[in-house]
Amino acid sequence: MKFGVVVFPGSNCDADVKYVLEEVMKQPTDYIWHQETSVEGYDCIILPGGFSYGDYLRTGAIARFSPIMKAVEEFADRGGLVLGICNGFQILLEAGLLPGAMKINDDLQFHCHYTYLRVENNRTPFTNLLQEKQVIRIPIAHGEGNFYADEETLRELEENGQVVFRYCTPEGEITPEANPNGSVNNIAGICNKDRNILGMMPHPERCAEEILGGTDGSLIFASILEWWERGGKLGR
Amino acid sequence: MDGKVWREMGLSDSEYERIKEILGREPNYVELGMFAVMWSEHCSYKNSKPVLRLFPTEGPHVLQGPGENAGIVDIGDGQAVVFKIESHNHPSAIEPFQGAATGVGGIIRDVFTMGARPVALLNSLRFGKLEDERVKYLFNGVVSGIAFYGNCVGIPTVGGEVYFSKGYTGNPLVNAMCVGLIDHKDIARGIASGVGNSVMVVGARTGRDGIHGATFASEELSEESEERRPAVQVGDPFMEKLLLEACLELIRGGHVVGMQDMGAAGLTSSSCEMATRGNTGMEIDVSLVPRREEGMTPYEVMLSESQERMLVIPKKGSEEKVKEVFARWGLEAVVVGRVTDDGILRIKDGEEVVAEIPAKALTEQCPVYNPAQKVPAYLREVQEYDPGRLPEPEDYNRALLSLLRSPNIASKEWVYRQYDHMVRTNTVVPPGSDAAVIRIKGTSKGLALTTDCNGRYCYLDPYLGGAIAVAEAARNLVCSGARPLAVTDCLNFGNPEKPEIFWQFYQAVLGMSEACRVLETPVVSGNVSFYNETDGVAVYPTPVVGMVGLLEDIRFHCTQAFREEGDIILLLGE
Amino acid sequence: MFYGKIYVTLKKGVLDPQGSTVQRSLHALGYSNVAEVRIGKFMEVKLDSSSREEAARQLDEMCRRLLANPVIEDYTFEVTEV
Amino acid sequence: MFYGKIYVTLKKGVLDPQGSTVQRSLHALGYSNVAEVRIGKFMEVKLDSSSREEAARQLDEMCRRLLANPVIEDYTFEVTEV
Ligand SMILES: Nc1ncnc2c1ncn2[C@@H]1O[C@H](COP(=O)(O)OP(=O)(O)O)[C@@H](O)[C@H]1O
Repeated sequence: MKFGVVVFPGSNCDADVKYVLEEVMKQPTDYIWHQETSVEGYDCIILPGGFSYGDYLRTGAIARFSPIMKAVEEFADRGGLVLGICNGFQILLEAGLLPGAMKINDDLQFHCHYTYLRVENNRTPFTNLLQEKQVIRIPIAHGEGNFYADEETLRELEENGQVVFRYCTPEGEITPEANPNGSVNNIAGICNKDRNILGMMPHPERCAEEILGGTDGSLIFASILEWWERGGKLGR
Repeated sequence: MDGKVWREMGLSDSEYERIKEILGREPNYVELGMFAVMWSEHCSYKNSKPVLRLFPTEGPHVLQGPGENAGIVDIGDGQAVVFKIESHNHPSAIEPFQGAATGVGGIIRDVFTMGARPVALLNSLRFGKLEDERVKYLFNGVVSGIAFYGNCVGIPTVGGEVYFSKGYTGNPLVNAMCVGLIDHKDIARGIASGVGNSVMVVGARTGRDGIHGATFASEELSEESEERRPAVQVGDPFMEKLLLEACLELIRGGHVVGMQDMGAAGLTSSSCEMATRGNTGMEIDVSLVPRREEGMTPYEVMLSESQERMLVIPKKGSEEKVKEVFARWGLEAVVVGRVTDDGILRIKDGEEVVAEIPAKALTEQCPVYNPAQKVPAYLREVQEYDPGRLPEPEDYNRALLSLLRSPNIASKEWVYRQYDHMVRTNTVVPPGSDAAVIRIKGTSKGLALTTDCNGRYCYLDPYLGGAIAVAEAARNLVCSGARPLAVTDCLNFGNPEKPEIFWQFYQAVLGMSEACRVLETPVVSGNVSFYNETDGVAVYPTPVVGMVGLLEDIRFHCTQAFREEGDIILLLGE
Repeated sequence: MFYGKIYVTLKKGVLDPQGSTVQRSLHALGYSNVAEVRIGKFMEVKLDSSSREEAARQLDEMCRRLLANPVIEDYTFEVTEV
Repeated sequence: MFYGKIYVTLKKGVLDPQGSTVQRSLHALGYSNVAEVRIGKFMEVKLDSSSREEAARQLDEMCRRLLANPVIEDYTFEVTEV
């Protein structure tokens, strides 16, 4: 399976994702410069974390106008897999590929630490190796991960099973204390209706190796490979 | 010229005489400004140089000792580690967020100008007591400024220390350290060689920021300093990230002869220091320097401390390549002059020569002082104090709880949670243990990193306190499984013109040197920050030690925490 | 040359973490009479347009496309000639 | 009840990384006629004061103490009764 990691000016988790895909998952992976106009030949596109354009103005607001984003959009329209991690998630929101918006964290602080996530939907290409309600441990690192959507959008997200991850306690309870940033309904990750686009604030690439203190992140990448090996059919 | 002018710029009458002697004439205003910044303590180390020579700086694995943008130590297999620590105390006292942020920005540039990829940041912070509202504001601002800059550039902040003590109330200390990795073949230096080579300014445009920031760092803070506010700059970490990637690409592509950060004293310091190292001269036309503001004078362009800029000497014929690489990262690169053979730094504004100074006059001919020393009167009193006479606590549980409640002992998670300490996915031991440990991808090796100093010990006995700081750093590394390699230091003291302060300084360096010698950890880079005083009262002498150690096999790293129930606990040492 | 002043505010009903934090700090500073604080952006744009109408049209477009996020933000602007 | 509108802007000559980055991206979007962008804050404060003068006095004080950073920022404000 061939992966493409988009590099925007200011991306800084690009090398981290590439390392995991190549060295841990053993998959061919390329960087795609933001000024490219095609994603031809890739099976999954990753928008990595970081601070595209310094996150000045709003996170992801400027990056979404990069030439590559049009190709990513078309690729997603055709059912191609797109994973946005942290800043990548923010870019997907700004581009309108996923609904909602990000606000500054409720306590106005940057948060870098492990969080527990409850898997809300395992019938996606990104989570098929996980159990529903399984609790996984993946770190966050962001200052603006406070997910917001208006009531109607939120209802749709919930009804369509588009909420993929929620911040929870180690026991899997959804509580305000387990919510690091103020996101509505403790939302940590969502997908589109067709489930081929996932945006998540936590960083799975940071916990895909034992030496880094956790391997739950590799379950996301392994799910993508599993889905691909099974013929890439959406498990709806 | 009126004596007021040079005195206002921070030069003494005898220094002015010496300048006249060197030039064989009166300096003009631009030249005087250039001398003033270069001969400030911050740039010239005129009060500290002879003392710093006490440090052991050599060792079998030292590839670059003090004197460059950062020190370099071999770690085998053709790789090396590059590191340095630097203070941003004065700017942070006035504008904590931007002051700390630009401090981080500066130290990152020092490391990547050597050609190294920055892989970790650390810091060492001192504030007054947290009950004070202003202290809270400073603490909060400094921590978020460090987070803002480091997180955005994408270099993990993996460790550091914070202490709160009354002595730092008006004058917080903000020291930032950066560690980078490099292959020997990629080592670049801040040198201007090759007569006729172009001189290029790259990165951000030049504005009126921080003019005379370097002299400002060499004065005590007073009410008036608040008025001098524009000396504080705003950092642009996004620009820095682009600059970092572009510079590393240039160096790896072999397009560069020399490169230097335009830090304190901006274009002036970078040009004369590069020429000095290359035994060359340089001609620069300030009218070609890209600017952010209209109507800037040659004086302002030469002294601006606008951040995120570099001076680059490209290989002959590589100018277009430099521009191309920079353009791809959305950055400007402009030829502003050339390297000459006459040892003169010649500044032109179009056709007009506005300054003409031997480069070495600015760097090597600065007067060196041997300030007087005197044992401080307080010492007798504090050393006579016998802690053994303290009454025994009535309730040990209560005593323990009140200790744990002290911000100096309590968990620092509130701080490091705001730093991205995981980006680059190398952080094996995150903040919260004795030292941070990062792996070196593609090898079995790891680096252990720490910053340490106990200012109170140094106040009580600067010699022992200095030695203890080095020893503590070494212990922290060893406990993490690493062999200590080398040291970078940031010497934070009061006004060196006061004999008592200079005595503290001398003693601390003596103690650190002794410890470095015994532990075979030479000093490869460092920084001196004097004048850390408010209203005449100095901070505790605080010689911060940054130490780097090597783990040959990262699998055998160790952490501080107890692991399993039933494990045996041993106490080592006396 | 025209000068646009743009005000970007959070939509009504969208909670404002910055605003509420500032309000709490104002209370702590003794301004207990502060009933609400909302924090938005104030942008100044200088642009060279053929007419005031053209400048206004462009500013509006910039706001819709980039300067404001319609999901959570509203914007207004004023144009003056300089 | 009074309503204060506060505009906080960067002092002249202070680098505005946000503004220049937004300007560059407006250029990339085709608005090449944009000559300058500066980004500041727009704050709305509702407060219960005895008079308009009192409200203005308090707002001014809040700006100096908390809302603006005098080292790098300037502020202006307007008060209306509501
Ligand atoms: N300013 C800081 N930045 C990053 N990490 C910090 C900072 N201050 C403290 N830490 C981390 O918190 C942990 C405990 O620090 P400290 O209480 O100073 O411990 P110790 O006295 O054992 O050095 C260390 O791992 C240290 O790296």
